[in-house]
Amino acid sequence: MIVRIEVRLKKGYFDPEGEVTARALKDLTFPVNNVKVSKLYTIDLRVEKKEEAIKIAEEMCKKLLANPTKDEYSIEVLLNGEINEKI
Amino acid sequence: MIVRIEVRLKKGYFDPEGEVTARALKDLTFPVNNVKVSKLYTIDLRVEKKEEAIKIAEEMCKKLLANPTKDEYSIEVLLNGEINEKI
Amino acid sequence: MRACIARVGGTNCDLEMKIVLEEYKIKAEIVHMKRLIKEGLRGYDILVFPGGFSYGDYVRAGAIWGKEILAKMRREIEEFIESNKLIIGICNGFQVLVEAGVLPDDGISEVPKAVLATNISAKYECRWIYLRVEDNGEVLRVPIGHGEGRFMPSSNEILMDLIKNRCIIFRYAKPSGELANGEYPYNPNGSIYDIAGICNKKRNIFGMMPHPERAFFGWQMPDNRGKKYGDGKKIFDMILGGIIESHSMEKN
Amino acid sequence: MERLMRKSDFISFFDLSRANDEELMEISRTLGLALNLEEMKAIRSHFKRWITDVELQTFGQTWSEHCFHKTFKGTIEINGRRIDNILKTYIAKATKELNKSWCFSVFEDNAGLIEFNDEYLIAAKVETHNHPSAVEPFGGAATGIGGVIRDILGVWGEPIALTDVLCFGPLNINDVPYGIKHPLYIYRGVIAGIGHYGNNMGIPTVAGSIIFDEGYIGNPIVYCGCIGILHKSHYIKGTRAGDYAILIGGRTGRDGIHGVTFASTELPEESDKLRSAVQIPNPFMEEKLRRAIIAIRNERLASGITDLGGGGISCAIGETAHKHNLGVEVILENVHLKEPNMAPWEIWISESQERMLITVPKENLKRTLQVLEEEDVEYSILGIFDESKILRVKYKGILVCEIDLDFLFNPPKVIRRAIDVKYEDSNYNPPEPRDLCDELLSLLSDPNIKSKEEVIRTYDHEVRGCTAIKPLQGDYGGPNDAAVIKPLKDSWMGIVISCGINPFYPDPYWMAAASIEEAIRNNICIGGRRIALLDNFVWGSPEKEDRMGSLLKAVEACYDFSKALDAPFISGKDSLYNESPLGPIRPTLLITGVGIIPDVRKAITSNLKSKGNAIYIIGITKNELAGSAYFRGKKINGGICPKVNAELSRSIMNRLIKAIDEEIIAACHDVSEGGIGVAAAEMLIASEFGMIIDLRKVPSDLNRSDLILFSESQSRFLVEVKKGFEGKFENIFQGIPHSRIGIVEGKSLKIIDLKGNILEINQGEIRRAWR
Ligand SMILES: Nc1ncnc2c1ncn2[C@@H]1O[C@H](COP(=O)(O)OP(=O)(O)O)[C@@H](O)[C@H]1O
Ligand SMILES: [Mg+2]
Repeated sequence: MIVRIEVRLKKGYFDPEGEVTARALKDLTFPVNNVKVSKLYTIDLRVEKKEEAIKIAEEMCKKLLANPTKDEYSIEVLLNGEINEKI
Repeated sequence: MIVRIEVRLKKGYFDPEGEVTARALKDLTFPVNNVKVSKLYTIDLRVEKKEEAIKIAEEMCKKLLANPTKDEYSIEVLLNGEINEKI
Repeated sequence: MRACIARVGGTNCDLEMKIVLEEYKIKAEIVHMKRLIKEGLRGYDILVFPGGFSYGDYVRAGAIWGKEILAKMRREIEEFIESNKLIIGICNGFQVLVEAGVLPDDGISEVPKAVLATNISAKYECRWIYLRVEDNGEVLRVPIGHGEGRFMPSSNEILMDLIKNRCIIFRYAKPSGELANGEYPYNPNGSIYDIAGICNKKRNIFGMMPHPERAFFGWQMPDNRGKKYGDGKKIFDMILGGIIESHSMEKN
Repeated sequence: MERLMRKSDFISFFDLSRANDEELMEISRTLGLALNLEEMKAIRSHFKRWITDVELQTFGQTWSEHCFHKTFKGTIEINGRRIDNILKTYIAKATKELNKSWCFSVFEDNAGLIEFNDEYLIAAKVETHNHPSAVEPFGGAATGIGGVIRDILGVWGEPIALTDVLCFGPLNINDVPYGIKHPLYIYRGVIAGIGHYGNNMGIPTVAGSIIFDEGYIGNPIVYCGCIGILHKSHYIKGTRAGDYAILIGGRTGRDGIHGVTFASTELPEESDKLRSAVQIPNPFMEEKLRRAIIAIRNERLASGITDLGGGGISCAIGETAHKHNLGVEVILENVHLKEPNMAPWEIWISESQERMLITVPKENLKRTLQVLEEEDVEYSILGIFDESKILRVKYKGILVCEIDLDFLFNPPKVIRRAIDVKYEDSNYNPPEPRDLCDELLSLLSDPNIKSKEEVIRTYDHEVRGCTAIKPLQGDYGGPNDAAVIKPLKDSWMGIVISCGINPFYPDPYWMAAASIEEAIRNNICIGGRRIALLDNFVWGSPEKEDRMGSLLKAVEACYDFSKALDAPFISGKDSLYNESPLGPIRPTLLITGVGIIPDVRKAITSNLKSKGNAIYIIGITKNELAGSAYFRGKKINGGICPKVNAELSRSIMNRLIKAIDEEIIAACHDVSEGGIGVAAAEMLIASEFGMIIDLRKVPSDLNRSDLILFSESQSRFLVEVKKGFEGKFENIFQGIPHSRIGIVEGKSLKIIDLKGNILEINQGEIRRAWR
């Protein structure tokens, strides 16, 4: 089962990477207001059930991928059809 | 208009960061087969139309965000309802 | 002879580069990109993109600066190359040249033909490595310091061209001079074909991941510190040799 | 509390005069001031009017432990005795009495300043960033580096080298209590953070150390140090009335609000709730800031500079005005912000990173702003200094703060109580082991002794091209005792940077003595001399008598050994309140040594150089193994604590420098953790040679091979002497315990034990165990 976890800075935190990227894009004359950069983990899990996958994904966020002090995350489970497209 | 651009390694390319993350997750006894790490840019564009946003997003990928040697990308335009949730 | 050492926010190996060029009696100036865009490259014989973390290395190492050059100085750079002047990119500077499409190529390619990808170890690595100079088989010790140094051409043909045209100038090796053959840590980042540095066909654009400017003087080397010069000097002799010669000929 | 409070659009007023004790403390708590009752009362009696939140916050910041060092500057009561200001009474006093002409400015500025040569100064500072790193390891450690770099910029120094000393819980423990992050998570984050910031800034990270112990599970330590260089004429501190106060660098946001009061209290159980204390590092911004400051310095445009650390604008501007006997009027809405709608008090005390304050005379304003624009550095003109000695702050035309600076900088003295803390030596020894080689190999692979190469390689230690002696020696990354930086192009002189840290020695006094000696010893090994010291205390809550007692002992040792070893303190910092649900931190003192060497080409490394050279030990090996790596490995708590004989130590070190200058030394390594055994093995790692040593020849009254091999007696060195110079060497060390114990030969470490048996470990085994 494939889960996709996005880890991003919580609202209110300043994102230097987003800021520099926004400025670079503006410099290249793109009509950009602002940019936020986050990380996306596409993880192949050895589990069968969707609920279980979500539970494990949450655990992974808490234990390693995100720091709840500054990060928030969202979890998505890919259905079979989407796998080919995304992986 | 908000676009979300995922830049990830092309299929078949070795992803060191994914590899290291997979190892760390396995160390924590998670049932992980493998991990891919990609970057997600959430960009607020000063345009009105969806088609235009997609065109600009593609341009941004070509001109800065992706290196075609190793990267591929996918673009998603957020509908109004999703904005609050994701930004 | 005048050299321009270009910089933007995040550049940081400019000073040591200046010291090295001055050893060759070259007048070296450190110039901010803003000024360069305004004033152009006229008057310079050498253009250096030094190491560092230009624009924080956000997006990809060297990408933002590389694309900025493409967007704002393309003609200037093309003319510079055409008039046989010298461009050197070291570490982040090499990444910039690749992202700008300046290397590997002979002009500027619209789409980069290679990339310096994340090291296989997924870590920043600072270590002294052994380089084999492809021209003469000499083995030199110089340090590297980078997290994204895995050279990957975008196709096999590009690699073949590089080999055929003898554009691969430095390769990672073992102390014996035998090639690293991908073996860590001799090849510290997993570069294809142990590539550490390349040049263009005309041999006036050089890019490399190792830092010869940190191994220029004997005292900078890990051992044999009593000698006046270190192994890095040999690399600069080789790169600067051509232009210094042609320059003094012009003058005569 | 409501009855004492009035709110306007963006500001709250409090009537302290009607507040009872409980209400005073409620206000202190609710506003996050961390002020105690006595301090609140002092404020109450000073103000005859309603006081604003901006003012209260100013006191909260300026009077915090972090900004004011209340404990170090307070009064300590012990056994009926009172000691005032232990910083002055012990640490600074040694410096004063040593009275070195080369100490240029000490305990004054953001960093200590000593002469490098006639023209140049060295700036040095070491900070801690423990609490933030416990909550968000990556950001906490990175901003620790960012902060200490700004301390150097804050004395107009060009930062040229970084150090990091880290203490973590054991990486392999299973479970940690709720609310505490696993040591492995902290370790990875901290190391990535330090590398990220230092590498990005292009400043080499050249020295440090990593310690693992259960005592650091709840409270990790992150020490960050920075060394800088400047010309004497660059050092300008002369802010005058009429000068502009300009805030430069990153924008001000809500990040890091109350970081100071956070660092001055214990970590609450759910540290995750403290999100405002988390800062996102932005080295790219700081790199630009550094360029701008160095340009302003070189053109001598400014009259003063200081960093924004704890307490944000409030502390930086208040201190600057106070130091120069001035007042200032600040226009707070001028500050460039990350986010709109910040309350004035938030802007005032925010600890957003990558900001500095410069003061600029009117005639230089235009050029200064031009430099800032050229370097892409944002700025805001905060206000103008005046003669009033009053700190005035206006926000949108309204006066929101008016404080008499003399009152602000004279907080009520705190009184702390202490009890005597001392370790009783016991003469316990473990049963003699069967195989010394196994013991040695297991010590070499002890996480505290083992190579830290995996970490060190992720830090750029070569950038700037000034690193003459590197943290790792040769292809196998052997250990060196100190790093050497060659800061000037036209001089062979170098700066020698070393550390000493021995938190395991059970007696606080001797622990501190050993740390001081180790820092000096490491420096001397390379050829460093004229050594200056920096102290960094990381202790538990000073409000508890035992913690205060051991702190006092350690501070006493600082005075005694700084004097006796002729090495003045020039700067330092304390981080107190390191307590977690698991209890207090293991009291930890880091000593950083900064020496000089006349010619970097003559610096000595620790790897064996050539076959046939004699190996000497200098110093006496005693039964001193309490807290040693050997005893800890065997889980033994007793033993005799290693002590320092200052007179012997000093005379050994003076002679060693003489021998180094006579160029008769091929290699030198100090004997510390793991004793002679580990020191000898380490000399093989980066060498192509081995050695044989005879324990029967080691000056010692011990009668057991294992104790001789692993004793951690201080003031000892293993030295490889160049062939033919043995006589000269022995002459230099006449009257000092020393002995020729072996020779460089073969490719293994051979040890002859007290019974005459030859034990052998080959080089490969040593490297495998250690790396
Ligand atoms: N415990 C200490 N030991 C030695 N010096 C100290 C100690 N605490 C503070 N100092 C010195 O006092 C001076 C001012 O300290 P401080 O205001 O804390 O500086 P900063 O806030 O820039 O770190 C500095 O030179 C600092 O090194
Ligand atoms: Mg400071």
